[in-house]
Amino acid sequence: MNKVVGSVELAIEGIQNGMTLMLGGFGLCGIPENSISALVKSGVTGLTCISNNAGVDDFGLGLLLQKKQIKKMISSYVGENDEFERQMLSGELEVDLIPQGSLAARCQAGGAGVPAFFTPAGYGTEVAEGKEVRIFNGKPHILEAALTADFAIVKAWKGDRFGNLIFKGTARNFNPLMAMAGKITIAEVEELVEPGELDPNFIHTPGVFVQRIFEGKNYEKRIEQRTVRTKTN
Amino acid sequence: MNKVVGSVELAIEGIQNGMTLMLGGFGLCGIPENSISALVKSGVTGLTCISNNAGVDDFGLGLLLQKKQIKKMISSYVGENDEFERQMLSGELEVDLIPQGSLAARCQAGGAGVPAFFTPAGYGTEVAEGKEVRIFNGKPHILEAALTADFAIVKAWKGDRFGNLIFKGTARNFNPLMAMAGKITIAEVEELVEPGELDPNFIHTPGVFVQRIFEGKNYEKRIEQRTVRTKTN
Amino acid sequence: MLNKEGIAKRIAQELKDGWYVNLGIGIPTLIANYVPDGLNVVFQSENGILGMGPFPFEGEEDADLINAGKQTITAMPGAAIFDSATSFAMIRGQHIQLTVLGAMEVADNGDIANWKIPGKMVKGMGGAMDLVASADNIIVAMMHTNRAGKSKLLSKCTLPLTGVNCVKKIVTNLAVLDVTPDGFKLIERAPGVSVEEIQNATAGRLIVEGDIPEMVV
Amino acid sequence: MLNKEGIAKRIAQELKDGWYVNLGIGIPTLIANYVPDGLNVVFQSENGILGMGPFPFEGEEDADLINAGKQTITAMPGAAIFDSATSFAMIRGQHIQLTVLGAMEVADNGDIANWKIPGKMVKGMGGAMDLVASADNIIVAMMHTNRAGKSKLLSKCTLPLTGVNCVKKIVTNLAVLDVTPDGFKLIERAPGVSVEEIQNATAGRLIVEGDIPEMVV
Repeated sequence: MNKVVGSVELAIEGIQNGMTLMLGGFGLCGIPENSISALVKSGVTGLTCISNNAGVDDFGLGLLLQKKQIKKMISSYVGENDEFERQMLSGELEVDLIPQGSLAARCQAGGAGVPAFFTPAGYGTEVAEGKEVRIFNGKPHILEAALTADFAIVKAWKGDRFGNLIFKGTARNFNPLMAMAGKITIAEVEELVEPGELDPNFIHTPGVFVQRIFEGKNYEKRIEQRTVRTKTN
Repeated sequence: MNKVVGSVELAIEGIQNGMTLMLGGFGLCGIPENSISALVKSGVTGLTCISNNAGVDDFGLGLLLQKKQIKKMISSYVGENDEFERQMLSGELEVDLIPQGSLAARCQAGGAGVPAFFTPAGYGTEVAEGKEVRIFNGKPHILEAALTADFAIVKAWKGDRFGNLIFKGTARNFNPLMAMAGKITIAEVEELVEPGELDPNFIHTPGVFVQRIFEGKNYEKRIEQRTVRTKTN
Repeated sequence: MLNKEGIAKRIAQELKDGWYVNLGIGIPTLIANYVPDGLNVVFQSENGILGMGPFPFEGEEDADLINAGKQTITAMPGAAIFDSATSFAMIRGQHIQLTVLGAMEVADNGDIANWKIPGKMVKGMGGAMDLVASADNIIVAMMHTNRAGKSKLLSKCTLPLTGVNCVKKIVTNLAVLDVTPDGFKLIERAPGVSVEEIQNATAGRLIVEGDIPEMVV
Repeated sequence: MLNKEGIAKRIAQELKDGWYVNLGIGIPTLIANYVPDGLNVVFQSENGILGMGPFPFEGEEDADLINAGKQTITAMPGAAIFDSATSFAMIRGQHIQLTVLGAMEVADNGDIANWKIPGKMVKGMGGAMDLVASADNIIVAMMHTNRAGKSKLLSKCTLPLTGVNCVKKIVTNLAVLDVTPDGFKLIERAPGVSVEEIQNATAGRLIVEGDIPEMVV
């Protein structure tokens, strides 16, 4: 059992024009930087990207947007990105906006073999248009469908050769859910370790969900909103 | 924020005749031993217990069955318990058998505010009787409803005053799911620690799901099937 | 009249010991600065943390520790970190006692609109639709009128909705109002603001019963 | 004819490198003892572990480390432990490449009955219904006939079903059979067992095409 691939190029092998990808991360936190760069270089196009956000102009998924490699974004929030805005308003880019909790639950459901579930989120709004409504305990809910992807690409803190992953801080976010929902799941990690080095009790993503793993290089881990306080004496 | 209660008697305060309880554990592994003993002493009766198993004759939920405190069991597997069998065959005890994965998912859904979801498990069997069937991707699924409980009682390895819990080994099982689904969730732990002692990255059950916590005493942690191998030279 | 800090201070008075609270971006974020002494409140950020602490000291920022506004934060002792599905399980499952968020419009039946202006760039609803559809206790923090001077408390929202029949209380620069089956019920006036000023600034049904006290902030 | 160990050995030949496998109680459990050398297979137990290892040495049993049969086990290096919902997410989401379980009856359309005998004490289905409804690749390990000598390979199950149209392959003491749209297709005979013996012991539709090789165990 060795899921390690020798390079990021090998990791993304098989990602073809028109495919659906899931990409972990919240804002620029916990995004698969190496894989995104390799996708840009590969020139693959017509992608549908499921990702909570769409990066910023010059980082994250913004890099794929700049090269017009993305046909459609499925996200919950896409601000802070001028090129995104331009493509969306011009109609070049399709955008499907989904409530954040529903997005998370739909990825999890996709990975868990649950094809659909009811949620109260979005009832009475345009998100509910065309969706079945049913009342449970006096409260209206809408039926949401599972999401899956040809490839899921996630970023973890540490991972082992079996694909077991652990995440650090809020860089966890959507990564474990998307890892479950990819037909093929690629994990890039800051540190690749041997099986047995990660405590079995504290694995965030069991290796069964991961098909390819590699140690990424030169993580920039850019901070989107640097907020600090000053020490007072 | 201090959820610590001073005794197991205070922990189970408010559990009344006829209530629905969830109890964590798989077989005798990871069961809330102290709370079960206190329930036996309390004499509370007419309980509906949601638990994967029903203990053995003289341990776990078997102790509550001996005293006829349970009206109904909702479980996936109830073997290895003569008194259970007697009460079930005589009609004293109602039994609702649920596929194990559906039981787990129904508890999780109950805790997560998802009132119902589709699963393939049980389609075409008596489990599907009276349930809505719908085909997704060519495969029939049945609609299963969320489960919740008046009280959920779970057993963890360590927990802090805020109710954050970690579990050890396969004693995790249903405990984190049931912790989510109790209107009031009681956690008994082998070791109670101060907030900050558990690494925030590796909390299994965030404290928000737990209302009461206490350090249990004299854990027997009985082994149901002691299987070993012998060392060969 | 209150400024943004004043609105945050007033809402902070609604906090109760032991509550888990989700604060939206903008005015709600300021509430964390005004938690009454002795009250233990745990802040959740929906990107996956319970026990969010203040901003880090300069030089101690961690790119892997942000809030839902993408700001660098710290974790308090006893914090817990989790994935987005677990985070919204807490929200949808009503384990969070209070949600405070901003709004563009609130209707007198509790409908809220805060995510989309037709014809303008749509950034998305983020977690707002999950939060308002799920929470039992939702307070809206906003200015009573928009920049054009028009009321944001309406009989019916004109913008695309974020959620229906969900807002329980509104704290504005002018007043505290409860959303009742009969409309907005005036609870308190902001310092120096008259009932008439509030009536003039409120387009939806407004209930004024008896003397309306001035709030103490 | 094969004994239980023989059935396990034969099924072990179906394993492929890198597979995640769930083994049911009884004969399936024995398969772990016969994994071909050089093959890396990870065993899942549905109570919440991937990378289940052999039984512990005497004195090293851990009450907090059991399998779904409630037996004390060990964890292999690289194991992962998780809750029951995650465990069945793996199963339902088809992340497990092979499920092997026992059966009381299998029908020639792939239906399986293995959890309930009317009039007898019902112990419950445990995880069996989730496993058979979800897995793409299900092998049944069982004796060809029951204790009364009656065939367990039927045209239609007589006992309450565990799942429908799900069994892909059956390995018995007499034969290896694939479940096809036209019925049970005989693939291999057990050592010393004739096609006639298999025909006599099979009540459902049986397809015998060409020479049927004897299995090598």
